[in-house]
Amino acid sequence: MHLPVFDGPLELLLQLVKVNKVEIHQIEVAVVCDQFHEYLSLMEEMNLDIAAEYIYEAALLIQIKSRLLLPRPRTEDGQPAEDPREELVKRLLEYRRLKDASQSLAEIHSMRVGVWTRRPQPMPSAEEPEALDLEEVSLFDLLKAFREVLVRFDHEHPEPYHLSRETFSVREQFERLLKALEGGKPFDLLSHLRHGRSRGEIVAVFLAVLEAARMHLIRLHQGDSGEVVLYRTTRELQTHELEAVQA
Amino acid sequence: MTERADMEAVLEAILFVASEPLAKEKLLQVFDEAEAEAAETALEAVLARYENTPDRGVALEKVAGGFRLVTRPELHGYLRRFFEITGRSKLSMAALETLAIIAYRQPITGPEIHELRGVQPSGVLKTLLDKRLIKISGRRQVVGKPFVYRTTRDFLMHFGLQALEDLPPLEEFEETFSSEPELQMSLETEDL
Amino acid sequence: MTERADMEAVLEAILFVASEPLAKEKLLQVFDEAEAEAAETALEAVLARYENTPDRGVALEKVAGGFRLVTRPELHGYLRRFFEITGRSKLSMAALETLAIIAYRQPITGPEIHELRGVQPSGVLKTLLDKRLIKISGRRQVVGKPFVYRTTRDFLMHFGLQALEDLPPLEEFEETFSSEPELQMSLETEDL
Repeated sequence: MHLPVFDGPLELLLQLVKVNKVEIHQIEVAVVCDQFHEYLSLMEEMNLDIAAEYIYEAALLIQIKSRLLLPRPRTEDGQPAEDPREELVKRLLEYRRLKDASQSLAEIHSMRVGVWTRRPQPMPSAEEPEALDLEEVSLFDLLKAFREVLVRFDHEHPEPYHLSRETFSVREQFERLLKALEGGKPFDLLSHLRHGRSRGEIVAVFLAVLEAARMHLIRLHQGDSGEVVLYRTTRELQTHELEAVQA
Repeated sequence: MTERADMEAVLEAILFVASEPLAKEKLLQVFDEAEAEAAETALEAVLARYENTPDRGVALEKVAGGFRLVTRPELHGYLRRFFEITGRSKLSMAALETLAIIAYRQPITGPEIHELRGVQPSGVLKTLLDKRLIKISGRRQVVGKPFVYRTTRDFLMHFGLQALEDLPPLEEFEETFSSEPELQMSLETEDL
Repeated sequence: MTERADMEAVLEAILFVASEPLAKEKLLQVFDEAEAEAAETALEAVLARYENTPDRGVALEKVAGGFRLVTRPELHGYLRRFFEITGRSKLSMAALETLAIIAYRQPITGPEIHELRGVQPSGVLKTLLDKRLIKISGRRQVVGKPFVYRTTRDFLMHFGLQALEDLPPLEEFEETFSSEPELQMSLETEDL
């Protein structure tokens, strides 16, 4: 099966309006909404990642659809209430205008790409190569230049490599872990690991968790969204047990 | 004092060496104030020399507020072949749309572009910044202080525009929004 | 098959774009073998066009076994002057880097900049001072009492910043622009 690729939810919506042969301001939200969802489920079936933007837009469509089903009271001054579609229509119209404009830019681009200037050559008063027009230098260039300096500096001044830095004691992590769980506070393991400063530290935390679980000092619980939460059990830690943990 | 023929030669040489557009005033600065009139006539003569004729490969174009010498676009294929250039800069549709949004709605922030296109623009913005078609021109003083983008002089040069006003006009906005009651009745039509 | 006028245009365009001398054989290769004779005549015509006449600033020079377009040597003085007058608004990469260091690490001394860039900065500092992008804001009370540099109000204005705090930290830059590479989506317009 061949699924057309769209560059974002608005492009998909625009295409749906076109397929349904209606004007944008007469968009039939119920129809478009269903087709939009159908497209997303096709994407799902084909195991394609659905960007958050599509999901957001889909939710918006449902919202508009349901608002359209409700009777709309008149406003205080007797005017009909705003059409729930108005915002969407405005966005689509604006998007289509700019999309049309980008088509004309594309045409100009394809023609102008054929225009060549002279290749740079030493000028009579060559200052320095690769100078930028001061008027045109922006924050982006400034930042790029700064990053360039730092990268080059690091490259030319490599830090001496310390193996000793990488050592993390499992016992230390073990003690920290139990301390963090004091008073029955739950502890989100994955987010803690994510904040580890180095591979060595993460490994040490992980070993400490295994050790504590083995000693029945903690319980591990996996939540619905995959998070791993640790709880302290009521069992007391014996001094000789702590001694046994690898330092 | 510069001879008239020499003036023409000087102007042509400057245009040949500079690869960027030079404003008329800037070009004429090379001569003394007193010669301004003669210089202007000389410039006209050079312009006439580069009038577009089929046997000329080089043209003098008016772009981004100045003049510059460029090759004629029709010769692109030959030049590509000769200089063995493959794949000259292509802009994706996403990049062109984002560029159009910035060109027509500048100054504009990243979140505003996101809103208009419905897509996170950061990757495309980086591409356009790297190609120097847009620039960051500061921050907007609102929550999050987002960067503000504008098109550059290179943008004008690339698209052969004298100024932003020369952008092709946008289609008229259909302000009228029809919300007749009978239309709402027909909304619940059958599915696909 | 290339028309004769087009041939001349192609040759002129190639000579214009290339900055190094091109051998005749290489130049003529851009056309088909069968057109060799016509191509040669076309080249003669282009050569004649660039015959040395006083009103022309560009000449076709035969050097190192090839042809190239150059400005006439007599015009050297004018060109020099022109680019001296107008070249001021350029910022070299060295200057930009130094400016970035000062912006992010101010107040900073010359020796400290030297340390970071690995290059003596005095020339570049003078350029930046001349352009009023940086200023001297005293001396550091260490050996040699070096000058301390800071950015100016003009600097803020140029980059569209309200205050130095608005300078984007490097992390923000990485976050904003290095998220994902631009998605090269193929735009297919077939119906659903």
